Amino acid sequence: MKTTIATLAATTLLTGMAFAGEHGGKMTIGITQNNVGVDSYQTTYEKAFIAAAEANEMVEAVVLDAGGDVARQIAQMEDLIQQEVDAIIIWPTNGEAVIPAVRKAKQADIPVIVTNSNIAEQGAEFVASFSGPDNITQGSRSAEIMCDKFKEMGIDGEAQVVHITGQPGYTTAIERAKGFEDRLPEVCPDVTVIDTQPGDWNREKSQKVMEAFLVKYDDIDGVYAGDDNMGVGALNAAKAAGREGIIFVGATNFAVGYEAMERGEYWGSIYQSPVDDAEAALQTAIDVLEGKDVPALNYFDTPKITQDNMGDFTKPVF
Amino acid sequence: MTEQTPVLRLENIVKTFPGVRALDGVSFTVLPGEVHALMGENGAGKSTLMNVLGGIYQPDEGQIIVSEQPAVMTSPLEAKARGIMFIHQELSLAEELSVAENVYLGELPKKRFGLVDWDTLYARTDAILERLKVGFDARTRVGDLSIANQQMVEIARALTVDAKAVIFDEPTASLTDAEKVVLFEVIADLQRDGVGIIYISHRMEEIFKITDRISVLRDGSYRGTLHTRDTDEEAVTQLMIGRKLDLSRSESTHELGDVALEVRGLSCGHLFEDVSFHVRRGEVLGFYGLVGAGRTEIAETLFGLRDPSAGTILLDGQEIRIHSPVDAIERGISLVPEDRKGQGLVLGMNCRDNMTLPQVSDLTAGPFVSDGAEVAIFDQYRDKLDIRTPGWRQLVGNLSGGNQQKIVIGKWLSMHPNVLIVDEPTRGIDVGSKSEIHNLIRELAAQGYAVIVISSEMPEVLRVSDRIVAMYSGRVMRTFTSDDVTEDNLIQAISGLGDGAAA
Amino acid sequence: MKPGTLSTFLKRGAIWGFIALELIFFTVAGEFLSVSDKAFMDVDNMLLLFKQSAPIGIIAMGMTIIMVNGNIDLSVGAIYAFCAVILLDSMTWPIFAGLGDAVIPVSWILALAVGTALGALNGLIVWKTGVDAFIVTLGSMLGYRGLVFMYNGEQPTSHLNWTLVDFAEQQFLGLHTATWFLLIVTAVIWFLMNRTVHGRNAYAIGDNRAAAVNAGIRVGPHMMVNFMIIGFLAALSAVVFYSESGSVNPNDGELYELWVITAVVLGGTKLTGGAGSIISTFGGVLAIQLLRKGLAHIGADTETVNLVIGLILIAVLFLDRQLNLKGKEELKV
Amino acid sequence: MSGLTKQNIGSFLARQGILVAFALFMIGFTLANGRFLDPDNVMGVVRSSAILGVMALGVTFVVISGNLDLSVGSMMSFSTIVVLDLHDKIGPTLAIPAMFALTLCLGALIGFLVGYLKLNSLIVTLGMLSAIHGLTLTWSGGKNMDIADKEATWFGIFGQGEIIGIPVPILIFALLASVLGLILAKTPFGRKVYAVGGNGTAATFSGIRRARVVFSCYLMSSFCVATAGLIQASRSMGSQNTVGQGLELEVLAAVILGGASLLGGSGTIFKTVIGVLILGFIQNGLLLVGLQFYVQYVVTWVIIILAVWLDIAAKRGKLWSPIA
Repeated sequence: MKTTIATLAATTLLTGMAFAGEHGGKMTIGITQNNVGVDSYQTTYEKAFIAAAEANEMVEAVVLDAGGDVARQIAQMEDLIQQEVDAIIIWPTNGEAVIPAVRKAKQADIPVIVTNSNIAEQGAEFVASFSGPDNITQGSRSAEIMCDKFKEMGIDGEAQVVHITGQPGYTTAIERAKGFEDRLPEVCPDVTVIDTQPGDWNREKSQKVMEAFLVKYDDIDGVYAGDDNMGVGALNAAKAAGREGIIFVGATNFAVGYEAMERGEYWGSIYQSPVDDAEAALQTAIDVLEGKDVPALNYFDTPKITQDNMGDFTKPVF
Repeated sequence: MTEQTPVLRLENIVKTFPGVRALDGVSFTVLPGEVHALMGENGAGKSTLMNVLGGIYQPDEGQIIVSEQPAVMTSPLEAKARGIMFIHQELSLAEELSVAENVYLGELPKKRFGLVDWDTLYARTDAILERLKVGFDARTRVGDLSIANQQMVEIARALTVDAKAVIFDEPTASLTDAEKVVLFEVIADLQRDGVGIIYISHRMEEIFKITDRISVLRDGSYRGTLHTRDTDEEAVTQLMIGRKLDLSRSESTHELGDVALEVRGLSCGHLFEDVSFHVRRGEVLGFYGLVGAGRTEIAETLFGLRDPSAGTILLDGQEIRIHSPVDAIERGISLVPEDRKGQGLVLGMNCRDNMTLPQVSDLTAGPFVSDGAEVAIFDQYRDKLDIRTPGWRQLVGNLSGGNQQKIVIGKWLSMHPNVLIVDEPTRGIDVGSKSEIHNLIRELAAQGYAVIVISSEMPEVLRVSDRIVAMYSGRVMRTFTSDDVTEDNLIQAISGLGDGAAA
Repeated sequence: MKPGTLSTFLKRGAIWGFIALELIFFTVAGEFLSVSDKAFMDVDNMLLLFKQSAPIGIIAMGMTIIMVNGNIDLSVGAIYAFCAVILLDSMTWPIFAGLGDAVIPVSWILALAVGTALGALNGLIVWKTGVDAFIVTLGSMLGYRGLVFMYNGEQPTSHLNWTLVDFAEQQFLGLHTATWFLLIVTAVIWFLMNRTVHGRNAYAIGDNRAAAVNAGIRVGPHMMVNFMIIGFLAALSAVVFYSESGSVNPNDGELYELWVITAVVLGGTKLTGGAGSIISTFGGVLAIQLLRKGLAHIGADTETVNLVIGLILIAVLFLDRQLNLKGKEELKV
Repeated sequence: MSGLTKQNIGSFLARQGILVAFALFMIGFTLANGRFLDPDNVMGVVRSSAILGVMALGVTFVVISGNLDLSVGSMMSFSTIVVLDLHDKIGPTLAIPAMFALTLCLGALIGFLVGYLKLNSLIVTLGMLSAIHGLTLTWSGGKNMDIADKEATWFGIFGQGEIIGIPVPILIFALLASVLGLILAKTPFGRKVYAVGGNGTAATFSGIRRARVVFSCYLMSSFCVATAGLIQASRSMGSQNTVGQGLELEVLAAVILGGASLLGGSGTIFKTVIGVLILGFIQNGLLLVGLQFYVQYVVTWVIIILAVWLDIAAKRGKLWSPIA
């Protein structure tokens, strides 16, 4: 990737000749990502972002990774401000802690675009736009998928569900959990969530959690996992214990989830492409810089995917 | 003298540890201006007594009386505050700190807000160093000093306060003769100032040179006090071990064999240069010299722990190169190192495992260590060397110094070496075990081993060696035979005087 | 002594040489690899360097004392997070409701007190039980982290107070508030270690504990004070950082102990205790932040950063050992 | 010496104290949730502890030899990712030995740095923790690794298979524990490990090649890590790059709970296994009684301190430290 950027810099030098004198002709856009390498969604996002920026000769990208550390992310915001980039895209490690840093960018007249998971409300006034999935809606949709399936099976009067959440403290995890838990009683009032434990976005952790659930509860009808990675972990546990007939619903459809759906073991998920996510973020930034009118909340659509309609979607690349 | 008020009186001190009565009613008195030797075999209770005096242990019964005031020693600081100073045997210095900070360790002079008063600190320390006639100043980093000089720093601590009593615990272990003279002057100075001195040492010649009275402990109980003038070594020894000792040199009556090991022009940097000697089977070759003369380094080089920069080593006439202890052991060279606890033994391991460590790879039945073979070896050498231990499962750390040393010697004897090197065989070992080990070394030679003994104690080298190599500053000054050696010419040789300077 | 002087100089100066090397490398490499027009050695960038070094740097000063003392503290990251939670949460406590912005110093003091208390608990356990500090703090690293989670579940704790943020973003004489705290802490701890009896005793205890005990230094309370100091500094670091950011995730500060120890070791503090310098630790902290900043500047990606930082740590350790070799005749053990 | 028996009894009691506390926990959990001692659950706990356990076996060697290994978590991620990636490229028969070879190379590198170059193990393995993570990310490009066709491979046997009703991970753990336990307790090599950890200088002076022993310990550790990675990969047939993150400290906690001294020279494989099981049952028990995962952190904290404290107290014959 270093070479990619090196080539990028080199082509920039060449193309820079053509633009010489034309101040502001090229846009420098900095991005600070949450934690690349922690899962393939983020990695694919980073690659897609670099590819999209490279494809657009008007754009130079500075790509940074906060490694999940708020302090490092704030430092990267400061660095980007100091380097006088034209716009900053941030994937927040903490939806509130980065607000002052975002305000600093705003004060330096650098528009900030939040990507993937939004920052808290107090920060809204400093942000040019948010681009990403609506995690609360995703949570609600997962609840609907599960409820619909229970109704189809005729067990919506007594079904019991366990819930495996993402890494504690992450906005995405919190929002999805909230969306799910608020929506489920609305659509299926008689379904109960009997237990909730975090799976840390980690398949192995999720598998352990599910193993304990299986011992503790004889009757589990459904599992909601904050993403497919954890969902598949839970599925593995159920398979190992020989428990059948459990409805698994996840979010962020990973390739493993898609395959499990193909095999008929996993019921449904939310289709969310990191490529769409990355491209939407870059496009929003470009639109902002070009002075276009951009909505404050720029959600890209993340549809429901189940065994019934999966034919409409291509298999995720991550 | 009896009219004087004692500076320190111990009355009927009893200290028990779970199951052990370490001190059983010990009483003795130190008068101002006297040097009072405290003697006893290792394990007789000297260290426990000193720890009680120093406030590290609380006695179960009895009293400590300082200048006729009953004192309860709650901490080392308390002891210090009452004018009782300790000079410890094992160096207790912080190497990264300056001499001054070490001398005043634990009570650096303070200004306001806990700040160190450096001016006062350095001035006071320099004044003390002046008295000790040492060649370094208060600002020197202790780690940069020689061992002997570090010992002098330790001694300087005693002079920081107006001490009523100073306890010297084996202070001369690493001092040169010249430094010993300074130390004895310091002690004499303190004596003149009316300070009472407790002097702990195993070295009889020092005891008889500088002390006034000798108190003896055995098995935790007090055995009596003798006036140095009116007694002799034999009487003291008898009091200490409860029997007579054979201190005579056992003459070799056996025939010497071939040359087992020969060294020609061996050098290792500046540690030692151009060293040549040989040792025959059945012979004990002694190495005598001051600490730092390069004796231990020669042993380490022969054992493959250092790479020589020049010279050749011949074993049974064959030139060999030794790159590691493994090489040395394969060729039948064994080393009983000087630092028993640091280099000789794994203290947390049991007696048997320590003894069989170098050959454990060969004592196998299938892939596993053969229990039977190991125990057989242990039993054989326990009997041969008269090692006193409850059983092979006993951790070596729980044994007395003498028995520990025998484990190390047994470890190497069981390897059936061609050449056995013994470095400081009796350091820190009490009189009784000392003579046992001396006799053992003579017996080994008689059985045909080639033995090299390195020692800093002249009586020891004189007693066990057939020939003595005298070293000074990394060079061999002269090689004596048992016929031409005298105390005088030996001292001259190791001080760089003597006629061997050209060697 | 003479042959040692050069190596001593090299050793003492090594970290600064390393920093110079980093600066040169990133400046030159930045010319070719960075998309930014700004030079790496820009004044503002260097000022940011100090500011960004503060969270790790403040704790590293405490860790230097602890390590000079011959101990280690793995729980600093958890203490840091816990104090941040206290700081931000206490601002909304009903009992302080009437205080207005005057709640700020109260919350600060509260957070610092809690940090000191957590450090004291570590110290007390080390002192009274005699269990090795590595194990004690390995345990409390888990335990304190558990307390953080128990406090507010898995939710972040937030309270954005703009007065506080404005204060934290202040620049006095061109330096950020965080930088000032870092510099003051460095100065105070340097003074403590080099000029006070407590500091000199810290070296003595780490160097030769038995000697210190014999000399009557009360080793137990001394170590406990040091654990209180590092607890206080971990809290101070949290106060400085979270005053500006206003929200803490329960897993914040994870791995900080490793970064802090890395900085202290880069600065040449001996792991066995007895030797170490505050100024060199400061250099170690700067070196790490510079490395992170520089690698980002030239566009290195996550995997390269991990790889480079890991290898540099080992390389520094290796160099340090080579400088300390006494030559061929050294004893081979 | 008559105090010896008394001390031995004290030490015995203190050691059993850990087991007593463990037993109390088990009883408490069982009362709180009757399923706790359910054979399925017990089997489940042991199975999920197997990965941690296998790693702890190797680390026990390293710790007894007087060193630390903080890189095992990161290295386990590496093994898992590598074997999964190679599985689809060269097939499981070749992928497994290739992964073992690569992991052993990493172990050999650490062993070389710590053993032969005599660098401090804490810092070396800390550095390797970060460096190996970078290596893993480079290998995978940061992506999750998954076996494409999970039905068509026999690779799942190591993590999911059962032989005579016992899950294969448990069998691997038991087999490895027995073999390594014998090596440590009964072979000359094991004896040398204790000697090197107990007093490295004395070991050298006894003709033991200290560097080689340390090197071998790290090699063993990396072998165990590779085995753990294999079980992990086989169990979930796919993995993230961070699968082993943080495991190094759990492993260390288990080894310490088992009573190995960080100073080296003491500890046994059997005790480490006990330590692993204690951690596993606590984790599982808390989950079963419905306590949040973080309560487990606090409980582990208390247990570690108590366990080590009691052990030390028994050795010195006094509850409180004599430090002034």
